[in-house]
Amino acid sequence: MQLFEKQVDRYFRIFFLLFLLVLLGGITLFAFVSRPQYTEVGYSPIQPVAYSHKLHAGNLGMDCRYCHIGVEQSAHAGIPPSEVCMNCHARVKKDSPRLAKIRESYETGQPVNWVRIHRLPDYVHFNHRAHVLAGVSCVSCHGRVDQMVEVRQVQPLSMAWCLDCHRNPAPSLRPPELVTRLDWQPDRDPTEIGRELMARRGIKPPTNCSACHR
Amino acid sequence: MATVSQPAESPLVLEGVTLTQVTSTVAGVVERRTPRAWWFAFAFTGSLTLVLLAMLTYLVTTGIGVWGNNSPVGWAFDITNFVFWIGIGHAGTLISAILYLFRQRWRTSINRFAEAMTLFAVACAAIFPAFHVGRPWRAYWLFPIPNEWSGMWPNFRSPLIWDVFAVSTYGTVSFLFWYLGLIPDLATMRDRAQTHARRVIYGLLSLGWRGSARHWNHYEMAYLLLAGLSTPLVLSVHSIVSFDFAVSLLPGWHATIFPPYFVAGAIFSGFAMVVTLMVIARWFFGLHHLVTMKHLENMNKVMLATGLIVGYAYAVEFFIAWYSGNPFERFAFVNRALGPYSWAYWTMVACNVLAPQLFWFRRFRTSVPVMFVVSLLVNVGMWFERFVIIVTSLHRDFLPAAWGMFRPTWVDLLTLAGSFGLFLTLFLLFVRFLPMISMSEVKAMMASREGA
Amino acid sequence: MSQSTERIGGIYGVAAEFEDAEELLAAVRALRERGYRKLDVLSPFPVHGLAEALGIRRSPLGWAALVAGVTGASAAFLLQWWTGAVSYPLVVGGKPFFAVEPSVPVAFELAVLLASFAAVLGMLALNGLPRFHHPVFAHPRYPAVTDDRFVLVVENDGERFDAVQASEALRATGGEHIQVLEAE
Amino acid sequence: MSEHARKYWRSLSEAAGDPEFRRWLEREFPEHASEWVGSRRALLKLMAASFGLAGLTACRRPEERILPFSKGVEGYVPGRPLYYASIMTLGGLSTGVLVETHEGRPTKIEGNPEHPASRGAATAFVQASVLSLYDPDRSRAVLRVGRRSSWEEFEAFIASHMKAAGKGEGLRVVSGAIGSPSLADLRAFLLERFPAARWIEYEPLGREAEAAGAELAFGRPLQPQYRFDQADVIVSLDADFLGLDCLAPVWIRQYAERRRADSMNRLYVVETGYSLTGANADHRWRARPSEVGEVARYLSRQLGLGGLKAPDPGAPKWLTAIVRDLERHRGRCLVLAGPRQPASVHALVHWINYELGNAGRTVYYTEPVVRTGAEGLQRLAEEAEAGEVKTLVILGANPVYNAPADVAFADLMRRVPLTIHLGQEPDETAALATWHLPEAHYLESWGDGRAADGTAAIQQPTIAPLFGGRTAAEVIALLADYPQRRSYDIVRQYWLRQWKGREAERAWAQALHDGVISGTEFRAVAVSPDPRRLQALLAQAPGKSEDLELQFHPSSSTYDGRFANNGWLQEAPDPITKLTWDNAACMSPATARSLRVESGDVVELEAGGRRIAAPVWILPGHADGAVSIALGYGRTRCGRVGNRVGHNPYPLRTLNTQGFLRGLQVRKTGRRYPLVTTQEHHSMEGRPLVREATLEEFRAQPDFARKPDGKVDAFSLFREHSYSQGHQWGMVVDLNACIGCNACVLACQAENNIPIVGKDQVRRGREMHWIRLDRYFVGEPDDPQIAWQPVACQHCELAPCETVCPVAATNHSPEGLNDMAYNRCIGTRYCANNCPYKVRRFNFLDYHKGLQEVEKMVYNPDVTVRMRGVMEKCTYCVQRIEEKKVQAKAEGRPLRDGEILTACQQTCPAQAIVFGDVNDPDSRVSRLKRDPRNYSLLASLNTRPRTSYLARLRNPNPELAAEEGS
Repeated sequence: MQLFEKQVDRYFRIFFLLFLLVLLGGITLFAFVSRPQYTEVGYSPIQPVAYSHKLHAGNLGMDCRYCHIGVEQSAHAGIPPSEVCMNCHARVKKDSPRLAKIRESYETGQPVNWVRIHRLPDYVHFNHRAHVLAGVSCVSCHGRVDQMVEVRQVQPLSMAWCLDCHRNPAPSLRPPELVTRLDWQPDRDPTEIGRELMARRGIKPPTNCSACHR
Repeated sequence: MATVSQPAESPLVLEGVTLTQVTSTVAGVVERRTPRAWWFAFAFTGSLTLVLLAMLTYLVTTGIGVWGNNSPVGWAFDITNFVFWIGIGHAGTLISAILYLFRQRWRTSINRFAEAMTLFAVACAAIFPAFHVGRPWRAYWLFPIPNEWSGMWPNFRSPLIWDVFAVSTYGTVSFLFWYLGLIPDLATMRDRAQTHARRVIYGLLSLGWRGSARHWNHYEMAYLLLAGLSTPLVLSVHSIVSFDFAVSLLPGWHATIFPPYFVAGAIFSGFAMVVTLMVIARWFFGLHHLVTMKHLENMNKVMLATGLIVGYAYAVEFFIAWYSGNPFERFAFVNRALGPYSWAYWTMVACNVLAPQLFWFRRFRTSVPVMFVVSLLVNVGMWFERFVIIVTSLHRDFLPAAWGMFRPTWVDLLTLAGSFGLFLTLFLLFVRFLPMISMSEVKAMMASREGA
Repeated sequence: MSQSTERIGGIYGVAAEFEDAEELLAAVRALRERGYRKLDVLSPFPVHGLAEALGIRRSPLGWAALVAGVTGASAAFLLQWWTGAVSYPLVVGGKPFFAVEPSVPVAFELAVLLASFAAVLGMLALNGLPRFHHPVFAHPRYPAVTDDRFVLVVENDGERFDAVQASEALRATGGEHIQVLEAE
Repeated sequence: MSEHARKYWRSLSEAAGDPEFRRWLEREFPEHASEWVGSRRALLKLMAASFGLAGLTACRRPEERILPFSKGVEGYVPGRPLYYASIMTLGGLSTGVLVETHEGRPTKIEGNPEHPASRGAATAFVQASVLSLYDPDRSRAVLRVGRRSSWEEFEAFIASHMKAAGKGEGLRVVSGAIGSPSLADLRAFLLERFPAARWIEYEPLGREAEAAGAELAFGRPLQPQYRFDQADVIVSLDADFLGLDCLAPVWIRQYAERRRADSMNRLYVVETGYSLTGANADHRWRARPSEVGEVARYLSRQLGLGGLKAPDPGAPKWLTAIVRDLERHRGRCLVLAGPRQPASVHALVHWINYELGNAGRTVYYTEPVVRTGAEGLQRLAEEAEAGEVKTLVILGANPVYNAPADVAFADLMRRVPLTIHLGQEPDETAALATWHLPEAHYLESWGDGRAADGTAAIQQPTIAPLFGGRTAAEVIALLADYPQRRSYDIVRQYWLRQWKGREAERAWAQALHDGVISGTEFRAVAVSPDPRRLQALLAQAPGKSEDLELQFHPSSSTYDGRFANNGWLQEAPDPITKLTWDNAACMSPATARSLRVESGDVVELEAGGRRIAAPVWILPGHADGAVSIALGYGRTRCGRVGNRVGHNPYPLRTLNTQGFLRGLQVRKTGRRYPLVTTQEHHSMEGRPLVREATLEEFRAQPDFARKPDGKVDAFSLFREHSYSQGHQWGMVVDLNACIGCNACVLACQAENNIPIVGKDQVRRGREMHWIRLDRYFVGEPDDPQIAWQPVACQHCELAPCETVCPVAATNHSPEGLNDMAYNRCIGTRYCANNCPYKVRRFNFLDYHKGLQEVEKMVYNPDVTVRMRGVMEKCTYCVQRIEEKKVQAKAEGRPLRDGEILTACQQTCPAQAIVFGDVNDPDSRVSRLKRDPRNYSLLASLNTRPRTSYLARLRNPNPELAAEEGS
C-alpha cells in the first residue's frame, strides 16, 4: 500500500529546492540591505531653512571654515550660529522669505533646528581637528558638498569604512592647507603625495579600539 | 514490578522474546493512549518550563543583576548549570559511539534513550552560555559572521569561542546521530500507524526508509562513521569546556588535570542521569525484558569507575596544590575544604566519591532503589562539583581585598529548576512520540545472537 | 537508484516475503546462482552476511567523510589565520596574531562537523532518500518488513526479465506472498 | 595641565551680564526634548524602493536635531572644554579649584595649582561637589510656609518687614562660618544698620578649640598655621590632619613631601578611632578621648615646661621615647591636637610647640579666618525662650539637624514668629521656616573666600543658577538694603574698593584669571605664652573613670551631613572601615567582646538621658573603652539619595560634648542591621601585596621590595609582541606617599561617568569604582597597622583578560593600553574572572536608568556612558591621552612628559601617582620605575603590569622599634 502518491516526491523536491532558494536568497538579501552602504548612504532630510551648499560653497566659493569654525580647533566642526548668516544677509537678500527663520532666530535668540545628517553613535569619538590637521579633506567623508543643493550622506560612516582609510590612509591625504578645496585635483598620483605626507608628518592612523571608543 | 531471577551471565534481552514482541513493546508505548500519569508529569514539567521562560524574559529585560553574580564571582549558577547539563549530555554519545566501537552489545537497549537525553541536555546547556552574557541580543557576535559594519571577528584564542564551536558541533552531531538511528524505527512506526495523520508524519520523518539492503549498507557505514567521529568529539567537548577554566590563570581553575577530570565527571554524571531516568521509564512502561538488570548493572559499574576517577582527581588537585608550593593554589584548596563554601565541597565529596562506593557490592549494584538513590545523589554531587570549581575559585583569588561571597537569588534557583523543567518536558515528549529503544538495533542484536 | 526500472516501465520487479533471515540468505544465494543479479532485500534490521550475498560493495561514505573533514579543518585554520592575522590583526594578550596551537580546537570541531554532515547527507544521497513513493511499498506484506519479516525483490533488469519466471524462482526458494510490483 | 590649560580659563565676568549668554545658559535646560516630527522624506523614498526587510532598518535612524546658538559666544568653540578658576568653601575655608565646563555645563573640578590651599589637588569633597550642583532634589522654589512663592514676593515682604525692624532688637542671623571678605563686609553693614541685631556663626565641625587654646596660651584667639613640610617629627594628639580635620589638600601635600627616603619625617599618633592619620603613623597608640589630654599634660611635664621638670619614673616607655625624639628635634618638630580636644589641651600643645622652638618654624600663628562657636546658639535659645527673637534668618545652615541637642533648635524656631531659611536643600530647617529660599551652589554664583592661611580668592560662577538660587550675600543685601543687590556687584565692588584706582580693574581681571589674590595671606603674629595660666592647666587632672566614652567625628562621605544627598560620596567607602551608605558605632574587638556585641548588632547609645540607636562595627585598632561614630547621617529631609541613610548621632551631642562625651551606656537591642562594605576581607593572608620596610631596613637593602618575587625565569612559548616603539604608557603608584584619602576614587568617578549603584548593589558586590583603595590590616587584631594599595587596571602587557574575551572587545593598543570597547562587549564576564587584580566592573543592571535630565548634565562628553551588560574598567584616562596627543600634533611638537595627567593623578594631594611614557628613559615614570622600591603586583603571574608600585617605608623610632621587635 502506497502511503504517498508518486507526485509527492516531485513536490517534495520542488519545495525543498524552493525552500533552499528562499533561505539563501533571504540571507543574501538581508546581508545586502543591512549593509551600511545601503542603510546609511543617501540620507538627506529636509532642513528647516533651504540652505544651499552648492550656492554658497560652490558658486560663491566660500570656504568651509567660514561657517564650520570648529573644524580645526575642536572635535566638532560645528553648525554656525544664525549670526554668521546675518553677517552677509543683513545686507544681501535681507527680505527674502526663505531667510525668515534665520532672521527670526537672530532676533529672538531661539536656535534654528537643523536636522543632523552625519551621525555617529554615542560610543564613537570622532575628532575633526585630528583629521583636518592630518590632511584629510572634507570631501573624503562628506563628498562634494559644494555640488549639493541639499546635503546628503554619501559615505556609510561605518567602522569598517573608517578602518579602510585608517589602514590605507595615503590616497586620502593632501597638504592640510588644501583640505577645504573640495574640487582639488592632484597633479600626480595622490597615493604618492599621501605617502610623502605620511613620512614627513609622521601620520600613523591608529586601528586600535580606544582610538575611537572611550 | 516482576522480579527476574538473574543467571550468572544476565541476558541483554530476556529469552523467548520475539522480534515482533520487541516491536510491539517499544512501539506500543507510543501507540497506547496517553496515560494519565504522563499528563500530570507533563503539566508539572511544562509549568517549570514556563518558569524558565519567565526567568529568562526577566533576565533579558532587566540585566544579569537579577542573578546573584557579582564581582569577583562573575560566573556562578549560569556556568555551573551549563557545565552540569553539558556533562549530562555526555552519556548518550558515549554509549552510542564509544560502546559501539567497542562492540558493547548491551548498549542497544539504552542508546536511543541516552542519545535523546544527550540532545535535551545539550539544549538545556546551550541556554546558559547564550543567556549568561550581558547583552544576549549581541550573542551572534560569537560566530564568525562577515559584516561590513565593524569588520570585527571573534577572538579565536578565547576558550569561549572554542566552546561555541564545540557545543554547537556536539549538538548538531548528536542530533544527526540520534536521528540517523531513528530513521528505521520511524519507518516501523509509519508502518504500524493506525491513523492517517500519524502515518503521514512518521512517513515524512522516516524519509521514505525502505529497509533495503543497499540502504542498510550505506546506513551502517554512516553510523560507523558517526560513531568514529563522535568518539573524539565527545572527549573533546568536555575537554574544551574544561579549557574555559584550565586556560585561565585562576588558582583552582588553572590545572592540567582538567580535561580528563572533566570528561570522567561528565560520563559519571551522564550515566547517573541515564540510570535515574531509565529506572523510572523501565518501571513505568514495563520494559524489563528489554532493559534488563544487566544494563543497569553495567551502567552502575561505569559510574563506579568514573566516580573513582573523579575522586582521584579531587585528591590529585589537593596534592598538586600542596606540591606546587604556590601559595595561591594552596589557599584555593584549603579554602574549598575549609572555607565558607566547604559545605558545598563536602556535599560534592559525599555524593560523588562516597555514594558510588556502594556499587562495589553486587547486591547494591543490582538493587533498583539503591541505584536510583545513588544516581540522584551523583546528579546532585556533580552539580555541586561545578559550583565548587566555579564559585569557590572565583570568590577568593589573588587579592584578598577583592574577595567576596556569592549568594543565589530566587531567579537563580528558579532558572535552575526551570532548566530541569525543559529537560524533562522534552523527555516526556520524546517517550510519548518516539520509540525510546532502538528497535532495529535490538533486533539485529537478537538475530546475531541466534546466529552465534 | 534503479533508474533503469523507470526506463523499461511496466514492471519494477517481483517480491516475496520470507520469515527469517537464514531462509532469506539461502534464497538470495539460490537466486544468484540462477543468474539473478539485480536483487534487493528489505529487512527490519541489517542482516549479517546479506551484503556479501547480494554482492553489494563497501560503501564509499568513508572517503566522503574524510574529504569533508579535511576541508573543515583547513577552512578553520584558514578562517582563524585570515581573521586574526590579515583581516583585523589585534594584539590580544601579547600573543601572536596566529598560531597553530590555539587554532586546533576550532579546526577539530569543524572537521568533525563537516565529516558528520558528509556521512549523513552522503548516506541519504547514495540511498536516494528522501523518497516517499516507491514500488516496493505496494507489496501487501510491506508493513511487516519494518517489524520482523523480510522481502526479497527480484528487480526488472532489462528485456530478458520475465516476471513469471522470477515468481517461480522465488516460490522455489520458499518465498511467500509473491507479488509483481508495478513500476510507476 | 598647569601652564597649558591656563590659556583656556576664561573670565565669565562680561558674558555673565550679557542677556544672550544668560539665555544660552538657560537653554541648556531640556525644554527641547527630542522632536520626532519632521521630514524623513529621503529616507522613506529610499525605503519605499526597498524590500520589507529593509523597512526594519529604517527604524534605526531617529531624527536628531542640531541646535546652534543664534549668536556666537566669544571664545567658545563647540566641543572644546573651557576652564574657570574659582574656589570652593567648606566650613568657611576655601580651596582653589579649576572648573572644567563643556557646552556651559561644569563637569569636573580640579585643584588650582596656583592656590596655596590646593596646589593643584582636590579632595573627595571637592571632586564630588559638582554632582551636588545637579542634584534634582535641590531646593527649586521660594517657599512660604511650605507653599510655592517667588523671589519677588519675598523681596516685597522683606522690604516692608525690615522697615519695622527698628534697631534690629529682634533680629538674629545664624550662618555657617564666614570666611568671605565681602560677606563679612555685608555683615558689618547689616550690624551697623541694626546695631541691636546679633549674628551667630555655627559650624558643627568648627575649629574653635584651637583658637580658644591659643587664647588660653597666648592671651589672644589665634589660628595656628602648620608647616608639615618643615617638621621632622610630628606628634598628633587625636588630630586627623591627613584626613577629615583637614579640608584643604595642602597639608597632605606637605606631609607627603617629607615621606621621601632622603628626608623622611616621623609621625606619632595617639587617637581613639582609626583615622587616616593614624593609618599613616610610624607609631600609633590607642587612647580614649579623655586620655589624649593626659598625654599632652604628660608631654608638657616631661619637657619641663614652665620649669617644672618632673620626670615620672613610672611613665610608659613610649612616652619617654617621644619626649626624647622631640627634644632631639627642637625647632624641627610639631605637636598638634585635634579639634575634638578641649581648649586646655590645645593650650598645652601651643605651649609645648613654643617651648620646643617650633613657633615660627613648624607652626606660626595668624588671626583666625573664621570665628565660630556654639555658645551663640545657647544664648539664642535663651532669648527665644524669653520671646525676644522676632526675626531669625538662617543662611546656608541646617541647625535643626546639626545644632547641639540641648539647644533644641527646632523648639527654638517654633518660638520665633518669623524665620527665614536660605539653603540648597529643602532640609530639616527649611521645613520649620516661615520662608525658605533656594540657595545658589558655589558653581552658580559669585563670591569670594579665604583659605586657612588667609589667602583670598574670587568664586566665579560657571553656570547660571539652575533652580533660581541666590547667595547669602544677596539675601543680606535685601535685608540691609545694601546698595548692590547682585552678588557679582557686591563682590566686585568690595574688591574694587580694596584696590582702588586705575589698577583695580586689572587686579580684578588678574584675580579671576589666577583664581587667587596674591598677597592676601595673613601675617604671622608674634606670640608669647603666659606660663602661670598654663601651669594651672597642667595641674588639672580629670578623675580616672572606667566609663565608656563616645567620640563624634566627621564622616568621610557626608562631612557634617551637608553632602548626605551626594551619591558619589555616599557610595565612596570610608577609607578605614570601607563602609558605604552608613555610619556605625565603631569599637575595638575587646570592647565589643565585653559588650557581647558583634558587627551589625543594633545597640542603643545613651548618655545624659538622651539616646540613639546605631549598628555596631568592630574596628580593629580602635581604642578600648570607647565608641566613635561619624556625624552626618540619619538625615530626614535632604533628598532621595540621603534620606534615612545611616543613624543620626547629633541627638547625643550637646554644647559641652561637641568632641566627645563620657559616661556612655551601650545596650544591645537584639536587632540586626545590614552594614555594607566594599571590602570583606582584611588580611593580606601573608601574600606580598603591599610591601613595606622600615627606613633602616631600606637603607640596608634598597631593593627589598623585589625579594618576594625571586628570580622570574619566564620562558615563552611564542614570540611576544614588541612594545619598543612610540609612546608606551605606564604608571607608578608610590605607596609611601599614598595616604588612602579617596580623592582619586572620586576624581575617577567624575571623569569617567561612573554610575552610583546604591547600597543594595554594593551589598551584592557590584560597586563600579574603577580604582579602589585596598586596605589591609597588618599585625595584632586588637592593634593592627594599616596598609593601603590603590588598585585600578594594571594594563598588563600579557593581559589575561584579553585572551579570554570571545569577541575581542578588550585588546591592546600599540601604546600598551588595555583597551576596552564597550560597544563590542557582549558581557560574558570572562575577562573579569580571569583578571587577577579583579579591577573589571560589570554593568549588572542599567545603572544610568531613570536619571533626570539635570543629573545627566554632569556627564563627561569625552567618555561613553556604558549600558547594562557591558564590562568597564580603568582606561588610564585614554580620552585625556588622545586629547593631548592631538594638541601636541596641532602644535607640531612632541608630547611633553607630565603633560598628560590621569584624573586620579591630577587630584592626588600626596602626588602618589605618576603617569607617563615608559619608553622615554627620562620621563618621571621611567625614573621611578628604576627606583629600587619599584615592584609589580603579582609579578609571579608574568602578566607584566604597566602599573607598578613603590614599596612603602615606615620610619619608626629605633628606640621603640627595638622594643617592639623584642
